[in-house]
Amino acid sequence: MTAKEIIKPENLVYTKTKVMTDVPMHYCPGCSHGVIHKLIAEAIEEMGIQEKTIGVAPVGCSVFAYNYLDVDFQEAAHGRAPAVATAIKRLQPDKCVFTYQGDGDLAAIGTAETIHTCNRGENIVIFFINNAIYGMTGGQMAPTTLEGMKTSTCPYGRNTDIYGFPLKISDLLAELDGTCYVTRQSVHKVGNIVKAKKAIKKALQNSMDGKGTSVVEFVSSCNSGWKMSPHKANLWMEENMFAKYPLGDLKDTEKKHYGQ
Amino acid sequence: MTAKEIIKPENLVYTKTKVMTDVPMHYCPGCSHGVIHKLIAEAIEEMGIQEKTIGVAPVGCSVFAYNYLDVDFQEAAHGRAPAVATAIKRLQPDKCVFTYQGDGDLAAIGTAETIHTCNRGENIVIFFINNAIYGMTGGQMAPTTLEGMKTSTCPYGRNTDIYGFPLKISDLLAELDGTCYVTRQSVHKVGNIVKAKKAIKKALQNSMDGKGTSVVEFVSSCNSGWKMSPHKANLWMEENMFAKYPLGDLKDTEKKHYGQ
Amino acid sequence: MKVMEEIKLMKGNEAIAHAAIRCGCDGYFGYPITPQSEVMETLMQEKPWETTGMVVLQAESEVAAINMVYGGAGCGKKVLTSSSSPGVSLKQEGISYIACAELPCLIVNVMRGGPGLGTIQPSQADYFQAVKGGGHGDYKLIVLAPSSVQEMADFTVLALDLAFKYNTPSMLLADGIVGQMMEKVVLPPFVPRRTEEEIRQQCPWATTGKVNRKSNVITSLALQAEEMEETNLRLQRKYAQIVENEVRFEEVQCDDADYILVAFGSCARVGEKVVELARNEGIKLGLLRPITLWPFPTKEIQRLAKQVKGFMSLELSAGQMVEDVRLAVNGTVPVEFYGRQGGVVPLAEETLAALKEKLVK
Amino acid sequence: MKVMEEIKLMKGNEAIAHAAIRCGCDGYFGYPITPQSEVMETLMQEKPWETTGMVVLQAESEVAAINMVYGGAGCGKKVLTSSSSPGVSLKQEGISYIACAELPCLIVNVMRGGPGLGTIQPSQADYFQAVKGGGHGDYKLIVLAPSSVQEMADFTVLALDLAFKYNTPSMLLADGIVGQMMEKVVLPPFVPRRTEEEIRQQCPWATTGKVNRKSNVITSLALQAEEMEETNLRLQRKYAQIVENEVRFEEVQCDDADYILVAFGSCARVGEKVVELARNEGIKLGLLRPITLWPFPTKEIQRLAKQVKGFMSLELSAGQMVEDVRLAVNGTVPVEFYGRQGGVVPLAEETLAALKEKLVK
Amino acid sequence: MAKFKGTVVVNTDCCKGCELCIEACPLKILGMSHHCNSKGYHYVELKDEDACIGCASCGYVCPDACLTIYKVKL
Amino acid sequence: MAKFKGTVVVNTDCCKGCELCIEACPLKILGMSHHCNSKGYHYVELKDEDACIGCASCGYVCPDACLTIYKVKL
Amino acid sequence: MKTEIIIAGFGGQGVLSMGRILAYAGMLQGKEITWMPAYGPEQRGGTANVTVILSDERISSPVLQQFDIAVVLNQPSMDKFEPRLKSGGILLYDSNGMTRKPKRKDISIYRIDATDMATEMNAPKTFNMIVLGGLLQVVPVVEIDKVMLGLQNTLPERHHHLLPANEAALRKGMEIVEKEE
Amino acid sequence: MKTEIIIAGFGGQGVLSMGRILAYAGMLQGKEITWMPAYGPEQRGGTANVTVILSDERISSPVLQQFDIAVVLNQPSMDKFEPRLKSGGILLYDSNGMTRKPKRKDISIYRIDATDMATEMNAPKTFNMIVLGGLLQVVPVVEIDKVMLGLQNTLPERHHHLLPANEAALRKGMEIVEKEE
Ligand SMILES: Cc1ncc(C[n+]2csc(CCOP(=O)(O)OP(=O)(O)O)c2C)c(N)n1
Ligand SMILES: Cc1ncc(C[n+]2csc(CCOP(=O)(O)OP(=O)(O)O)c2C)c(N)n1
Ligand code: SF4
Ligand code: SF4
Ligand code: SF4
Ligand code: SF4
Ligand code: SF4
Ligand code: SF4
Ligand SMILES: [Mg+2]
Ligand SMILES: [Mg+2]
Repeated sequence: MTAKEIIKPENLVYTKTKVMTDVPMHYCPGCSHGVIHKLIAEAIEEMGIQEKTIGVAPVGCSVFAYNYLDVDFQEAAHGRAPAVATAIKRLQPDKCVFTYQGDGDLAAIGTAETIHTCNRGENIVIFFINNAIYGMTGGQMAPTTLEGMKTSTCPYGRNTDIYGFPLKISDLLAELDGTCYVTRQSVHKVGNIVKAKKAIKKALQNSMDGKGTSVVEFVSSCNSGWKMSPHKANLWMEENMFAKYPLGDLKDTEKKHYGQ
Repeated sequence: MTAKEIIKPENLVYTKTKVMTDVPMHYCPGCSHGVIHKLIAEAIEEMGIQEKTIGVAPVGCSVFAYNYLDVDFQEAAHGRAPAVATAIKRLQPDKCVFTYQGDGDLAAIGTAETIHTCNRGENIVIFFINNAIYGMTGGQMAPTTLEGMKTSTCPYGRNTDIYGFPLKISDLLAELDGTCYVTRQSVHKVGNIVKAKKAIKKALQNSMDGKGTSVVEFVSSCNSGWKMSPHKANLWMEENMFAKYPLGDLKDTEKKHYGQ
Repeated sequence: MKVMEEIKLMKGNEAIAHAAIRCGCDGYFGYPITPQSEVMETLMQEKPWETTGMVVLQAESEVAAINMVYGGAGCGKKVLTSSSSPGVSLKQEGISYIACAELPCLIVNVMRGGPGLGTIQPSQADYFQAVKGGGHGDYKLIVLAPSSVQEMADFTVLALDLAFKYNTPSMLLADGIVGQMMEKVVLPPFVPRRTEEEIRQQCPWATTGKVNRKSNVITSLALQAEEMEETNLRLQRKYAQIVENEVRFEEVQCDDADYILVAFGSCARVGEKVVELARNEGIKLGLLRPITLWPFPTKEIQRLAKQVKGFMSLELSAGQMVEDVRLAVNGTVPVEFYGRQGGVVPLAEETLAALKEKLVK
Repeated sequence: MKVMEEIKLMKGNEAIAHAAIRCGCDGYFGYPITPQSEVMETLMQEKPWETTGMVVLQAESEVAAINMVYGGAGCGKKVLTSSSSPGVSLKQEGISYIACAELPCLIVNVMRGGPGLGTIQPSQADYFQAVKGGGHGDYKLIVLAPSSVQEMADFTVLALDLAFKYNTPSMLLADGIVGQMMEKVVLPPFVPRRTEEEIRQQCPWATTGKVNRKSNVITSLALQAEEMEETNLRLQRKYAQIVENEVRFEEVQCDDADYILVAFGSCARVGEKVVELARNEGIKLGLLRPITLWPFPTKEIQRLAKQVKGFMSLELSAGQMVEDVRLAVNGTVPVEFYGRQGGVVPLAEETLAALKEKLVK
Repeated sequence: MAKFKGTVVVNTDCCKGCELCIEACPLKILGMSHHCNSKGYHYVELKDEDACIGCASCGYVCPDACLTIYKVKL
Repeated sequence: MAKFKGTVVVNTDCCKGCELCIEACPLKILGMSHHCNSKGYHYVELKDEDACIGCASCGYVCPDACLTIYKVKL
Repeated sequence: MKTEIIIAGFGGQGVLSMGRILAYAGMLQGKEITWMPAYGPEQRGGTANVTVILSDERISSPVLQQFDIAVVLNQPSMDKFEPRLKSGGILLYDSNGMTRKPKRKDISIYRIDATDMATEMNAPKTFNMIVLGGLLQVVPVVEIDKVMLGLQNTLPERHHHLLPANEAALRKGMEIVEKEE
Repeated sequence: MKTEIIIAGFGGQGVLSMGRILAYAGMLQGKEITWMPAYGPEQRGGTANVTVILSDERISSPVLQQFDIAVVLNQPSMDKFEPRLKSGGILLYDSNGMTRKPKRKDISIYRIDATDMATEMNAPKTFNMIVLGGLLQVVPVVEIDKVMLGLQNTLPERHHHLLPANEAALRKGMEIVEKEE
């Protein structure tokens, strides 16, 4: 059987979802952002909520998310996406509203907005791309940078005595009464990708159902910032990032007695 | 024995410490701020660290703390005291540096500074006066305002669906790797006052010893904001505030296996 | 009796809140600060979410509040925030974003004495910040300066109308006097909030959900300089139009004036009294009160400059608007300044004395 | 060969970092943002805490960074921060506090195209923010505009010296070109950091611990308006002194000029080329380059205005400094403007064409 | 158990009449004066000079540090 | 166990040659082309047409959504 | 006609609300009015004052240097505002807690022992209404029935049972005010 | 003498560092220099370019409209900078991946197949040194030994073993550059 014979609409098993535009993405080769974009787009398509979804892009590498995800979008100032999303959702409660934020955006400059949005239990989803670095600006230290990890602003490795500790912000968010679902996922392998998509869908559904704030953290790689090949970056991530940021649900209010 | 006979230096058991100035305080009658000021001043005097102590005052009712506590002081912008203190301590590591902050200052506008200062483990002390309200500006809702509690911006009572939940920020701070000591105290009764002073001293000692960040929360009353007499406010606090903000140590790195 | 019922006695800050509810605002986002906390307090007291459906939210900070305004305005909603000087400084990044994304909204600054934490007493020393641009980049706000409680109400409505007319943020630049003072006020009529359908029609650019159209994007970013220059040129064209159409001012006894006092907001109230006092002494003084601080009544000043012997700007500052008066007069007659700072309000008597010393020689 | 060794090739941003270490800075506090992240990166690479003892800290935000600068400066330490346009907008509240508390420090703004998120390309559209006051209240920064990598180094030292001379914050207003460009530079000599004893002497007001003196307080608050007015009057007196003493500018072929181009920073580099081109065509053009944007070389412009037929301000903006040129010229000769926006840099050729069209008729 | 006798000196100028010391006194021997100080506050007085045991409870709780307590062992 | 045959269509214009799909393919049958696309990237190719089982692993992991996978049950 | 009034005392004496009632009554009478408080964190003690202007014409500045009438309810207010009365102006004061009498000779001075009366009437909250009664007895800048109408309009329904006590206080104030010298 | 040079290609081709080496060598030769990159988030692909000016006198604008020399290493750069060469200027390009040849007749055009040569030499990292060699062969704006001295001064010690390979690449570039037409 030749390729030609196989390539028929009825045999299609995987292709780009329509909720993604045809604009080529500006990300570096192998960047996790692309995979996460795809998953969010697929979830939106599968849930049939493209018309009622409004995204909020951060300042960070994913600043142009609106060019790739074909839903209405607002581009927020650095760190303020949760505040922007709060207003969008409060003023249009029937919409499905999410933010998409990097670790610098969400866990450094945007700490106050993140915490208070979660504490108010805004019915939005926060997609949190934790690549342990400031990708956009050329690889500076992020709050989530691992101990000993080298970045352009800790070129000799993060020394916790000087720069403080890797911040597990999702753990803090899980403590807040306003969050209903806090989970940590990754997208470096097929199995993880499948799980991550489930988490995304659940989170979006929570927003529609008014259950409170959902936070989906993606432990991600930034091969450019880490100065590794994409594949090496994935391996390094598995070995080092997962130890500090273990995958799995941190909170799910549907499950009783979680984490007690 | 007449009063005159008793009033002699050698019979003195209690008086204003010299680390407090003679300037009359601007606080409302019965405000907790005054008692806490006294305790900090007494601790500084007893520890003999007046010459090396630098305080950072917030924006809030205690903005004028520097008029009453006779140590060097900086008055920080609203919410930024921890950032100010960070620089003071890093640039003068031999000094004992503390911030004095209200719940609006520390847990609303200053959330990011508070969390990151604690996460960096700056060797400072944060005195956190949690009176569940914005006293200075006339009694608006604070992040720590209790559910159902009335303030000028939730005149029908804090509805958590709209305004979010009382934020137990000290619990979050205790989770951070940079804090060494997080405790919750009150100053409404003699017994509590004695305990509170111990906590203050321990925290100041930690700053000198470079153990990391110490946070001393004072569950306090704001009788003006709460619209009660000072005494009623204390009773209300005992009944309502302590349930949400129970007194005691949340973290003390000297104790092993704390809170696990 | 009908009319009587409509007249109310209230503070300027309260008037803003009532006017916002009545003109169909969709949302308010703010953070307490003296001397304007009554705006949010009144809204919370009125709880419009139970009547008109307006959302009122106390944000965690001024930064959060202005970015909530961005989010709400991006949905085509009628939204506002209010603060006072230090809080407005914190909003500067957000304001720059809003201006660049061309979102309509209202920012209220009830100014207090600065710099720094300063005092809570009235000031006008944020004039430069408001009209020259406290945030980064070339942008302008439509800046209205109310001088009475009535205008606090009226200009809330007007500022929002102008914001939507030009898709641009507007600002009410008030001060502690107009904010805290009570006067009679006739509140604007109730206008229902726009429906989602109406918003989709009036604001086709808004993020209302991608239904039967391309997706809408609210952004102020352009990596390419050329693209960003296009954005800037579009903004500048819009600003030129606003300068053309929207200058507003009030004149008191300017017709026969030999000298003109220029003053806005609460200072203009003092200015009126100065005119009375001066005229009593036979000095032909007039008052020009810019209502729009940007666009500034440059042409009117140029016109008056041909007739008068000099101008004096009266401000609660070290002299800021006086620069715009000078730019307008462009050297043809003397332009002097008198002001008080840090929360002190000049009295009519001392102002007249200054006028005589500096100008009427 | 000695001299050769001292000449280095580096970016303007790197030059700031090296100069800061060498002139004995005690602390740097910043947050990454293009096009100036190399300032902090260079400092981190150099790790001066192991050599001079200088503290370098990446803050959680620009707001935190400027307040760390407040804290450090309040201790009498030599501290600086750097950022670019959106980040500098966020610092406005902090800057206003620092100015009011009269603390010496340096704020670097390597401007990029705005408003909003804008572009990372060079711009000068934060001129108003820097010289008129982006924060609230009446305050001024000493604003220096470097136009070469050498000046990035030199003015870092100078700006800090002036800051300490007047106890006031100063600003380096650079842009993406001077920040990113590499040129030859001779770095300033190493100066040791001041000892605690020296700081106690030179900055008796600093919070160095209450030893044998009254307690020191750094604050910008005064509840009473009268007290706050006193603070303001003190500031204004200081500013008057700075205007008197610290105006700096450079002139290129102004002596016989018929027309003057006014341009600062990287635009002045373009301006130099315009002068060349114009002179080639027989147009007697000179260049006035304000080095201090505040205090502005008003007097020099007034002097030149008596000699020339007109001025043109050349800026990477929609026209901001041109207002200060107009205020100086005060109507005596025409003042025109040419500029590009949003990150686009005007070319010498197009600038000359504009000059000919607008001025040389 | 040793008996003590104490007394309290009130800085009437800085007292704000908050009554917290009155509540804190185990013997309930403090009370408000009918007079006002220059700030318009009624200030506190030791109503029963003889009963005071100098326990300083009043002093501890006073927010304005108005109270000085002396005691002697009887 | 049913056998599948699949194939992969590469959008060579958008491929950035990150090689993640190459790593993800259980059969290791993807590889880099010697050619570059207009952006200067070497792009990916299905090196062994016959071996592909259409499992779509490559598609899932591709960050740039360049891969379309078809498969038939044999 | 324009009347420029300052009312000043301690925070908690009801200074602002007294001014407000006056202004509201003026409004009901069809006058132009401004009510301008010296605002601030009053709840933290200190002094409070409010400038009320009642006029038949448009009012220019709400902030004044000099006043037609000063109602002063504590010593600091007496010290501050006695000198700022216009010649021929009216000073009304409560003697309670005052350490010195007014000094000026070119003004009319009235005393009202409102603190004592309020204690006597066992209605400390009506203190400011007693003072207002005294003021209106001396200068009837607004009509008493407008004051009562104003109270009725502005007091929440649930407090309407307090209206008679307030009226009584007003009347009592009118009775007990005394001209000095 | 002033030489205004643009070097342009894909991010990753070593465009900026090639410019830097050139500038550094110029500096060692006592020239005035500016090195001005089109900066931005280069790491995320796209094109990169840098303007290098070498001059005997003070340099005015570091940002130029027209150039004496253009080194273009991909098609977009060719499209962008060929038109901006001064008449009589020099264009040097690598043919790899180019879809069209330069069109102008009033300039001198040189080709260097540096991509192929780098692959052949099994030293892809020296690509830009090959190009630089070609450039210096065509126009000796700086001396080769200054380039090598520059490399030595700027490369960290631990990379000094790479110096010979770089020199070889430089020399190879000088060999293989070809004038077109
Ligand atoms: C107010 C402000 N500060 C700083 C910046 C510069 N900046 C842009 S993106 C970024 C951080 C990006 O890191 P992260 O959020 O982790 O996203 P990533 O790029 O890693 O996906 C910063 C600091 C900015 N644009 N605005
Ligand atoms: C930037 C800024 N925002 C707001 C304010 C106004 N403000 C002053 S104090 C305060 C809150 C005080 O509450 P809290 O911190 O709880 O202290 P408390 O007065 O209760 O002791 C606010 C919002 C300000 N001064 N600056
Ligand atoms: S810099 Fe990092 S996060 Fe940004 S696009 Fe590249 S790989 Fe992705
Ligand atoms: S308002 Fe509250 S916190 Fe402030 S001084 Fe009064 S009682 Fe204390
Ligand atoms: S010292 Fe003790 S007994 Fe005496 S008055 Fe005070 S509390 Fe009462
Ligand atoms: S506690 Fe202090 S302020 Fe309060 S009544 Fe007693 S002495 Fe006075
Ligand atoms: S579909 Fe599966 S087998 Fe085929 S190339 Fe992709 S990963 Fe390999
Ligand atoms: S994963 Fe996608 S972008 Fe990467 S090499 Fe494969 S097809 Fe190309
Ligand atoms: Mg990141
Ligand atoms: Mg509080």
